[in-house]
Amino acid sequence: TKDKFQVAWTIYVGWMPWDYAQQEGIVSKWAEKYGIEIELVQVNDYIESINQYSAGKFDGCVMTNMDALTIPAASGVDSSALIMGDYSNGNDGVILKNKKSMSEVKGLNVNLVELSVSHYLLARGLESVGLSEKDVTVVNTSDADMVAAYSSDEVTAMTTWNPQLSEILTNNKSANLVYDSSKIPGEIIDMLVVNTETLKDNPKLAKALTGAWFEVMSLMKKGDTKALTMMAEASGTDLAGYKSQLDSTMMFYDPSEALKFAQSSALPATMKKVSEFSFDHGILGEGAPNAEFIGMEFPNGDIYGDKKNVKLRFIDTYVKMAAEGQL
Amino acid sequence: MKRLMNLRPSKATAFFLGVLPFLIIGVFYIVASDLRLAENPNDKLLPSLSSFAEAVDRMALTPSKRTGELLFVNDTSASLQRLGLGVLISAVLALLIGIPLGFIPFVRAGLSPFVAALSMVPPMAILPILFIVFGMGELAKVALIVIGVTPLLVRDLQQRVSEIPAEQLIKAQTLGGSSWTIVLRVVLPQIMPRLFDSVRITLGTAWIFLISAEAIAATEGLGYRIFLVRRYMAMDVILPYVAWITFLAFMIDYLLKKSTQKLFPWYSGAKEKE
Amino acid sequence: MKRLMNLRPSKATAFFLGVLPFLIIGVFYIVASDLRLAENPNDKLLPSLSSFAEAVDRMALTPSKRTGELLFVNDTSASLQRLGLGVLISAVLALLIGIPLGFIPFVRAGLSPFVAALSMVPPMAILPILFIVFGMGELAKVALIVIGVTPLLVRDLQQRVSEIPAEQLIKAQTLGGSSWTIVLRVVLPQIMPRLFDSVRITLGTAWIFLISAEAIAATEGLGYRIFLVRRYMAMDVILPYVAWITFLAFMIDYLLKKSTQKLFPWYSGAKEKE
Amino acid sequence: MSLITIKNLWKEYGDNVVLEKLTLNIEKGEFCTLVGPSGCGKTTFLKMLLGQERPTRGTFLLDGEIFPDEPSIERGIVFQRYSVFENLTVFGNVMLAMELKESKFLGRLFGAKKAQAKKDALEILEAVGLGSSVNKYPSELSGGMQQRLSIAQSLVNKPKILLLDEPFGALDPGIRADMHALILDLWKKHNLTVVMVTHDLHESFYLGSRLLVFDKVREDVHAPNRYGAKITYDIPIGDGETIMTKLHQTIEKGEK
Amino acid sequence: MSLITIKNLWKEYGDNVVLEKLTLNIEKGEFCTLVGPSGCGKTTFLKMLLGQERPTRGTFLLDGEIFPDEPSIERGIVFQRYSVFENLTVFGNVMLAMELKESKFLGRLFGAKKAQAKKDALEILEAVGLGSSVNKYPSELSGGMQQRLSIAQSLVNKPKILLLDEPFGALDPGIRADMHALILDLWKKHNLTVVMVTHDLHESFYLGSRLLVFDKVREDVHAPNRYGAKITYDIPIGDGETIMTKLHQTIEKGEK
Ligand SMILES: Nc1ncnc2c1ncn2[C@@H]1O[C@H](COP(=O)(O)OP(=O)(O)OP(=O)(O)O)[C@@H](O)[C@H]1O
Ligand SMILES: Nc1ncnc2c1ncn2[C@@H]1O[C@H](COP(=O)(O)OP(=O)(O)OP(=O)(O)O)[C@@H](O)[C@H]1O
Ligand SMILES: [Mg+2]
Ligand SMILES: [Mg+2]
Repeated sequence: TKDKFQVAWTIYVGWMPWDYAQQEGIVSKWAEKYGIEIELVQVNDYIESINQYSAGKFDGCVMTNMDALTIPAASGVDSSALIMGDYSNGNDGVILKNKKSMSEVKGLNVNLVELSVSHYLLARGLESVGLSEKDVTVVNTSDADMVAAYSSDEVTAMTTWNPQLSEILTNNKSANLVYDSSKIPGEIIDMLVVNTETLKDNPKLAKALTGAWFEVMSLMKKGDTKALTMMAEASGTDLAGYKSQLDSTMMFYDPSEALKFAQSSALPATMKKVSEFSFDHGILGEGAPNAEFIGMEFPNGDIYGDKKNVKLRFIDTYVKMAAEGQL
Repeated sequence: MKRLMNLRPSKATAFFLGVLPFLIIGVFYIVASDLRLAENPNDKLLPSLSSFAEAVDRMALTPSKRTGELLFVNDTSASLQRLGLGVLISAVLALLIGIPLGFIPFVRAGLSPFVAALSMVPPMAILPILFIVFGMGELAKVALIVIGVTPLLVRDLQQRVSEIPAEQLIKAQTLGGSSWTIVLRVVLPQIMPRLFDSVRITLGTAWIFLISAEAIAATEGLGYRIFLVRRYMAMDVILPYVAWITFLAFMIDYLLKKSTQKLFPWYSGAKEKE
Repeated sequence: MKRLMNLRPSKATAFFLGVLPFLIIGVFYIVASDLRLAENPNDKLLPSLSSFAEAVDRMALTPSKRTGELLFVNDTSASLQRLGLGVLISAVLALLIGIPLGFIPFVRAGLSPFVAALSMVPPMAILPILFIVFGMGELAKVALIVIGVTPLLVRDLQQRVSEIPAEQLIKAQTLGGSSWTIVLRVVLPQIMPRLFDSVRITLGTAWIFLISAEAIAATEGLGYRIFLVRRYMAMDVILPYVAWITFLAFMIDYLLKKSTQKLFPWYSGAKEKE
Repeated sequence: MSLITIKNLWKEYGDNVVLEKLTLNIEKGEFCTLVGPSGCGKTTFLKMLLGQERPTRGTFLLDGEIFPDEPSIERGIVFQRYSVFENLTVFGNVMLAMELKESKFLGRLFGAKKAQAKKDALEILEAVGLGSSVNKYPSELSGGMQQRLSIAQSLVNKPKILLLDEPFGALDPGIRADMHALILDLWKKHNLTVVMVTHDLHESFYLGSRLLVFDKVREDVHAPNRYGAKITYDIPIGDGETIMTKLHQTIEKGEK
Repeated sequence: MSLITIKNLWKEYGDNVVLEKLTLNIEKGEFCTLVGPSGCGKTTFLKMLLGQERPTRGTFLLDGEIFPDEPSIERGIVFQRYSVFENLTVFGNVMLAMELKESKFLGRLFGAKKAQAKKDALEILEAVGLGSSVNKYPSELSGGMQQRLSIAQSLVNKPKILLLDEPFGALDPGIRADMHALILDLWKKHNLTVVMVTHDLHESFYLGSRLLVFDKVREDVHAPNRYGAKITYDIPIGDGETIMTKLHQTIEKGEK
């Protein structure tokens, strides 16, 4: 077994606590407690961080539920969702320019990061008004350029996440939010994923990470201004900006909330939808014959899909320990 | 024994030696890929050769379910059009700016520092402004290439124009040429093959900008596909695409070289340069 | 009236003309910015000059609350270190590969096609592999620069080495030189200033790769900062950063030119080339 | 009136006095050869005749008028190198001369004018002995042939004065002799006025009808640029003398 | 035994026969000058002497041994151009010669060896008249001075044979005369064996102790490469004749 671990994180409202935990020595404090070393590595390119995790460069990585299924799991890397820290509750949204309802999206070009949660959100939004993806044209657009892209005349519809989303909405009178993730609560989940094998060999890693995470959570719950300011600054905005992003994020400040979410029956249902969406878009891997090709295991032991090919496991072991104060 | 510098390989040896590094890389790849796949058969980083074959079959030979077109052909033609258009516009601009810049002292005084400064601006960093000015469509992608490549070409052409021997320009004047006819009959024809050379040199940069532009906003194109499938780490698609881009770049370079020789038989520069 | 091509501006006129385009752009910017801000005071695309002042004050003159350091100074030194290291490694590699490639027929036969092919591979497209090989740390950023720049330098140096007049190499042999001592005493010293020239030419490319690398994995650096604030379209930070990058590129170019003249007084190439 | 009138002419570059107080007239039909040590200002003098440089002070007239201050069609030039356009064939080079002269907008001729120009071009090429190389590019020509072409190019526009700056300096001795014969022949046939700079005393005697020797008469070792060159000899070379005598004299002096 | 022994030597490039059935011996201390029309193979012959090219057939011996087939220290060379290293000063150029000869690993000398080399370098530079320019770079030298430097560089290593390929072809006549004096002086003083290619018949007579004329004797108009050049004249030039006589003869022939 090893005692040095690397976990990748990316700048995003729900993952900024990791930066604070690293900067303030909370991570190393917890790591020390368990006699290991943990380094949190900041990677700017979100996809690159997951790719590197899938290729084995990192022991853990932050990602959404959908990407966890389509990248590491589809690459055959058995992964465990250690902490589901929050779900998007308005952090992702569909914007139309000068149009007010979701159904008006029909026939438009929609700029979004293709095959990402934005794509999924759009699909759910279209579904909600009886349309399908065939009724729009998706234009792959890099997330960093969304704000600038919106000002261009060609762009009439867009799906993106925060901070770009609120940036666009506050600065453009023409922008109307017609659908957002608060309509599909709990379907876009931000989580920390750890390699299952590493986890099995090193439960200490999971304990330290979970401990550190919920220590920061308790600070945030108290509204610790210093902590929040640091997170704001690291994500390139100010306190007010960061707080408004938090408003549309359903953070699980208490381990018990996180535990409840992990054990809820909504989770398997969500993952089924995500799996089907992914299969429809050919991102479950080329060998995938159907949406059940990749097996997913849930905290209650249920398995969705192929039992012999379980590659994504949602676990509650360590969150439960946190809730029970055993860390 | 002769000095190493004086030893020349025979044609056969040269061929063998030339192929060798490619073979080594190939073998190296296969071994590395096998090792990774033995550990995790679903590993996507270094796919096996058969996965490549499948990916190529899927992308190049099977019509897409969504549009009924061959993705690979679509991507290639979209990218080549953008590249071609971008480079063409850059070349024309470079002629229009570079010749006066090298030829007319007043223009040089006015624009030379500005062009020099402009050529240092990293275009990627001012994308938002470019989007506003050029929109998000095809124009923007072509514009990014133009903005990235033109300053390089202009500076090279300016240099080349000012390298035309003063004797020739004086001679042309004694033959009755005006500034305009001298540009038309002396400077332009002499600079054309140099432009081809410059284009060949900057083509690598043009590709970088093309791929970046397609990564920003697109629905097809080689760069688009690479960035899209990166979302599920489909190296079985990415690597053949990279090989294909490399091959295309090679071919374009070769064609430009050949056309320079064909179009400008008097110009030996093209030959010397390779 | 003289022909346009024969008219030369006086020094004062030349200076004025040289400054003019910058002024025009400046005025143009202020007008455009005012128009946009009049319409929407929150517009972020073209901030007013006072917003620049604030941003510069915030980034360059006020210590960060998070780390207590001056962001701007940190970013600059991080980027320059990466750039410097990347270019330095590339230059050394280019010498180590380019000289044998141009000088030893056997090496040329073996590596020339391979290097040519390699120089056509767009590094951005194989990022996942590069990051696996080089990790995600400082090494990776430097490596991206090295991978992007070295093939260009190698090809240029190879060309330059093979341009050394055969007479000189024969002469050196008649003086008793071996392949090795000829490289050491004839080829290397003659190629050094050319290397400086090549580095100057490829510096633009090096910046592009640096900024790309920093956008992918970094926690500080000029490219990182631009990437970070781009999501908010904070042009009040981006534009001063771009101006600063342009200025730095200009200065590095100037310094390299001057050092070439200083270090290689016998080499007139540096002068002719500008 | 003389073709070229020069009185009290000075040429300085900043502090560097190149030519000092030159006074001479050149008549129509003369073949002036200019010799002198390196750096004494021969090329500078030619540049002034060409209009590329202006004298600092003094009278400088062409046909009684002030010299046009940039190169113009009255004054043809042949340089030592780079004198032909390498992107054009031999024929194209000569055509270019006429096209630049006559077509002010496109620099190209069409129709009847083109046909006429074509005839003239082939004629002059025949005259300089390039009749059989019309379709070759300069890079396929020897140095001597290139200089022939350059001469043809200048002559086809019938300049008042033909200026030559060491036109044969880069040629081999054998070829040089051919060129001498050619230029003398053309000079006589077309009644040209020629000013030619050369390094070769043989050549200057053999070709010229008048020899001008430039030299610095005063020299200040501490400030070598303080004084300029003057014309130290201005020798008319009669046709009566045989070439051999001239040559022997020259060699005797040179060999001493 | 002769220094150089050549018997029945042929040189062909593919189908192109350049030299045909050459037979000659060159003795130590001779000053052979080579003349002949352009393209007849003079440079090719020199290249074989240098080891840059090998004969296709025939005996080709140096001191009775087969010629080393690449350039080596026994044979010094001076080319028409690019003969000095422009990144080194005059002094550095001569030092380089000795350093390349004696230091096999670093190509540099240190300590006592260096001091000795320095002395030798200054001595030879004095001998070729560059004593006052030791710290200049080649670009600051005139063409003649560069050729002096190149000669000094070759001589300092005391080669058995000194090869010269039109070494003075690019120089002005005045400077050329100086160089002639210099090379004759060095030849006598150091008892050199010299083989020199030239285009200039004057030069070849004036300098050489033996004149070799290369020429194609048979010519096939349809296949100009079918036959190679041979030695058509091999004239020993005695010292008895005065230079002037030789010169007059030459000129008379040339002018005819
Ligand atoms: N543009 C210039 N600016 C300053 N000085 C110049 C310029 N052109 C020539 N000179 C100086 O004028 C002097 C004469 O130069 P010029 O070229 O006329 O000599 P030359 O007689 O033609 O010499 P050569 O025989 O070597 O060709 C030289 O001292 C030269 O340095
Ligand atoms: N490497 C080569 N390959 C093929 N042919 C060659 C090569 N080198 C020389 N030749 C041919 O050999 C012949 C003799 O060339 P060489 O250079 O020896 O002539 P030269 O007598 O030195 O002429 P010049 O007086 O012009 O210098 C020419 O016909 C030339 O084309
Ligand atoms: Mg001159
Ligand atoms: Mg020769």
